[in-house]
Amino acid sequence: MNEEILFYLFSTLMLFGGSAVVLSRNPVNAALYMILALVSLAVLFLTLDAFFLAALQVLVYAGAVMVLFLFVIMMLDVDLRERSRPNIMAAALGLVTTGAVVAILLTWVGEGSTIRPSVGSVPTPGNPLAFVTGSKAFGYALLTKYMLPIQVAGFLLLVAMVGAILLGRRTKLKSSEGKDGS
Amino acid sequence: MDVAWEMFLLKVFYGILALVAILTFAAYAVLAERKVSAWIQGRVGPNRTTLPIVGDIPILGPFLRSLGLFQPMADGLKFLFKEEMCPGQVNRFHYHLAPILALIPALSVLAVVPFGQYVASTGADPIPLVLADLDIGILLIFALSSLGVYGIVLAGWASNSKYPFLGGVRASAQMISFELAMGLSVLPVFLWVNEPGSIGGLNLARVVDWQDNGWGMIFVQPVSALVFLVALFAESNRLPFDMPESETDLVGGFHTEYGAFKFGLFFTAEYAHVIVGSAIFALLFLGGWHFLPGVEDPWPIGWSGAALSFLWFALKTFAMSFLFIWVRWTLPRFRYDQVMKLGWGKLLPLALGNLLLYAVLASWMG
Amino acid sequence: MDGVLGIEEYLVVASILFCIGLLGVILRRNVLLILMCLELMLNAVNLALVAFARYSGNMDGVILTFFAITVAAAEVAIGLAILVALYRRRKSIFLQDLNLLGR
Amino acid sequence: MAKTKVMERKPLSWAERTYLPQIITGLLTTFRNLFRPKVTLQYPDERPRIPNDYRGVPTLVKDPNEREKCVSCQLCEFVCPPKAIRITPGAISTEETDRTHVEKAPKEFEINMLRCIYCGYCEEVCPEEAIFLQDIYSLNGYTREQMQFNKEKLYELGGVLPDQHFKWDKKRAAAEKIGLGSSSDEETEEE
Repeated sequence: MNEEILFYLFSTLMLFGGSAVVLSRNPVNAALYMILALVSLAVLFLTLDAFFLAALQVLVYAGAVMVLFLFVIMMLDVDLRERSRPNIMAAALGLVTTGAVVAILLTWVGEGSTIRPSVGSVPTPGNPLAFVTGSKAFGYALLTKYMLPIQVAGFLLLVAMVGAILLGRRTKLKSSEGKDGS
Repeated sequence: MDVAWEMFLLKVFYGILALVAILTFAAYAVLAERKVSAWIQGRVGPNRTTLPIVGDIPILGPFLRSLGLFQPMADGLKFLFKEEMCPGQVNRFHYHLAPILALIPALSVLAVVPFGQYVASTGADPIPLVLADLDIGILLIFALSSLGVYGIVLAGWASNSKYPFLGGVRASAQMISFELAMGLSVLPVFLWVNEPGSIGGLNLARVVDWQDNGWGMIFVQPVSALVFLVALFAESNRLPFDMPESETDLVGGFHTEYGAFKFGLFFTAEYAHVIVGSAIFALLFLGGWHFLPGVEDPWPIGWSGAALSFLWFALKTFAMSFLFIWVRWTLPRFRYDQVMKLGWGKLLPLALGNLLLYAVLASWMG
Repeated sequence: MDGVLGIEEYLVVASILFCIGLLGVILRRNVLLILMCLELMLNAVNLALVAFARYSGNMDGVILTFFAITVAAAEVAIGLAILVALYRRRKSIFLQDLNLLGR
Repeated sequence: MAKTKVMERKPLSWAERTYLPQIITGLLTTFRNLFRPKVTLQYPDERPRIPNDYRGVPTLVKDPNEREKCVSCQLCEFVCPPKAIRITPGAISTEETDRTHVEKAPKEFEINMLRCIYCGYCEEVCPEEAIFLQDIYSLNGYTREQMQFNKEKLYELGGVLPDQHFKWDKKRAAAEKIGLGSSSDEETEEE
């Protein structure tokens, strides 16, 4: 009952936020609507009993990624409004496709409605990778079945950090041509 | 259904109670800030405001007046009744949105902060007093408090004026820089608390339970406590790191263009951050509501014990808030590049090394 | 709290969000906004993954979402760094100004 | 040429580079300050002690017999650096029999307190000791006109200065000795 209300409320908010991102002329507005969409998505995660992920979503996406976006928008403080008109053909085609996909999906709704399996809060020794609300299963899964992926993800983050620092450097690497700009 | 409805109403009631409490604490934190700064500088501080009836009680009234205890009410009324100014150059919608966005995360963090324990007479395990006893407590706190920066960034941007803008940009950069160190400094604590075989999780109350002998986590992990404290100062934009509003180089920083009630909201948010931050530090490192080191908790069974444990915890929180204020009136402000260098160059490696050390220690001790 | 909500509701919402993101990528000319719309699409997929995980009672989808969030954070950091570098060179972040061929 | 001694800054020790000992000593200093006596004066309730030679608002004073001392010589007007003083000279009316032996008294004496810089030159230069800088330190008003002090206001502020000269009596005595009776012209160096 409560979950249903939450679901409809926040999925509406999320879709509204998403469309506003696409439609807004001002990038700062777009970033704000994006935050709205991301936080609403976190609430949808909550309705799915994925509490850890919801917190992570807010922390990483809404808290860090969007701050980065806002930081860059402010740093490149230029007139970021769109100047050229969007491609009408592409827009029409996209809208038609979107409408078709949504229509197809909507015909499915309610048919053979899936019942949610009930979940515990801590993983059982028998099935340690079952879906649970507690965060212990996360650690368990990450350090057993997903040991390699998490190492790769860590390495990826390191590479991303090095890459971002290199790309963000103001000075040119080749110093033989003398200084240009600052 | 009826029981569920009652539970819901009870939760709403507790939530409102907590909000009222935190807003009062924030108002009195402002008073504490003014009084402590005055005493440190050899001044007297606010001692003029008085109430008609309470202030007229022979000895008590003047004493309360000299402590400035009525000042927060006057300040609040002033913020309420001042004219709402809106400068002409601002981006109106965002300008009005920003203070609200700044206050909401600061207050909503409160939901997962435990503030005491209730021991039932049946001899069951003590129940932590908390609005939402979540498994992901500390993560949610980090998540929500990281949203607080949007208020500042938005205020800086919407003011459409150069100093607030610089303040906003600084706030966003500082937030990203110190959040990492903060998260890493808390990890060893949870590593230590969640020994194998335990339920596991990021619950704050469990950290407090672990410290039930009264010895705070700060004795076990002093480096974590230090890094967390420094990051806390940076995240709540308090003085050695108050880059977003460093009044000597940025006028008023992000709230230069704000006045009246909107400024009041920013102000309240800052002090709510300070109090919640102190509470979290007290929970994680100072043993929460547990009594002195080596002394068994003297709290009696039942609600009186719960109240006492809350008072003891509040005392610790206020002591931490006093530290915040004390540091503010002692240390000079860092330069902006120094803040960044400290965040990325010193705190982050320190927190990483600390995490590694405790990970090795934990695995070595089994 | 047995679900009245079926998995289809979540999937519909996720796919609508995905389509919105896709439309944004197609229509917008601003690289910043295109990045944002990409994030929207990623998030739609995340929602679907979590819904699948919840309804199958399996942790895998959630873990995958966790990795998706990690990768997205890395992607945004790199993307924005490229964007800033690009802006320094071209003084513009609009796609039509970045097009070197066929001008 | 003075020899400059170049001081080498000592490299910071490891403990100093962590800032922590310095922060802790700083904190201790401020903590000690918390309990020091307060130095603030509760101003409207407590008043500061004014030193005797305090230079406050310039005022005109009367002698112990409640008589005007100023003879409108205009020296103060001349010496006043910001030109705050304006004197309209006038004769003493013949009704005041006890000092008709003095030829002049100010008809109007104005000090613009907004211009006055409290330098005290007027007091220093006054040959009759008629103008004094008194200990009034919180002077205020609502309009510019209110800060333009005329003769009545200046006498009201100045009041009677209990000096022991009794100048007019001496002058009258001197005049009577010569036999001039009431009006005297040349007897001015009686100080």
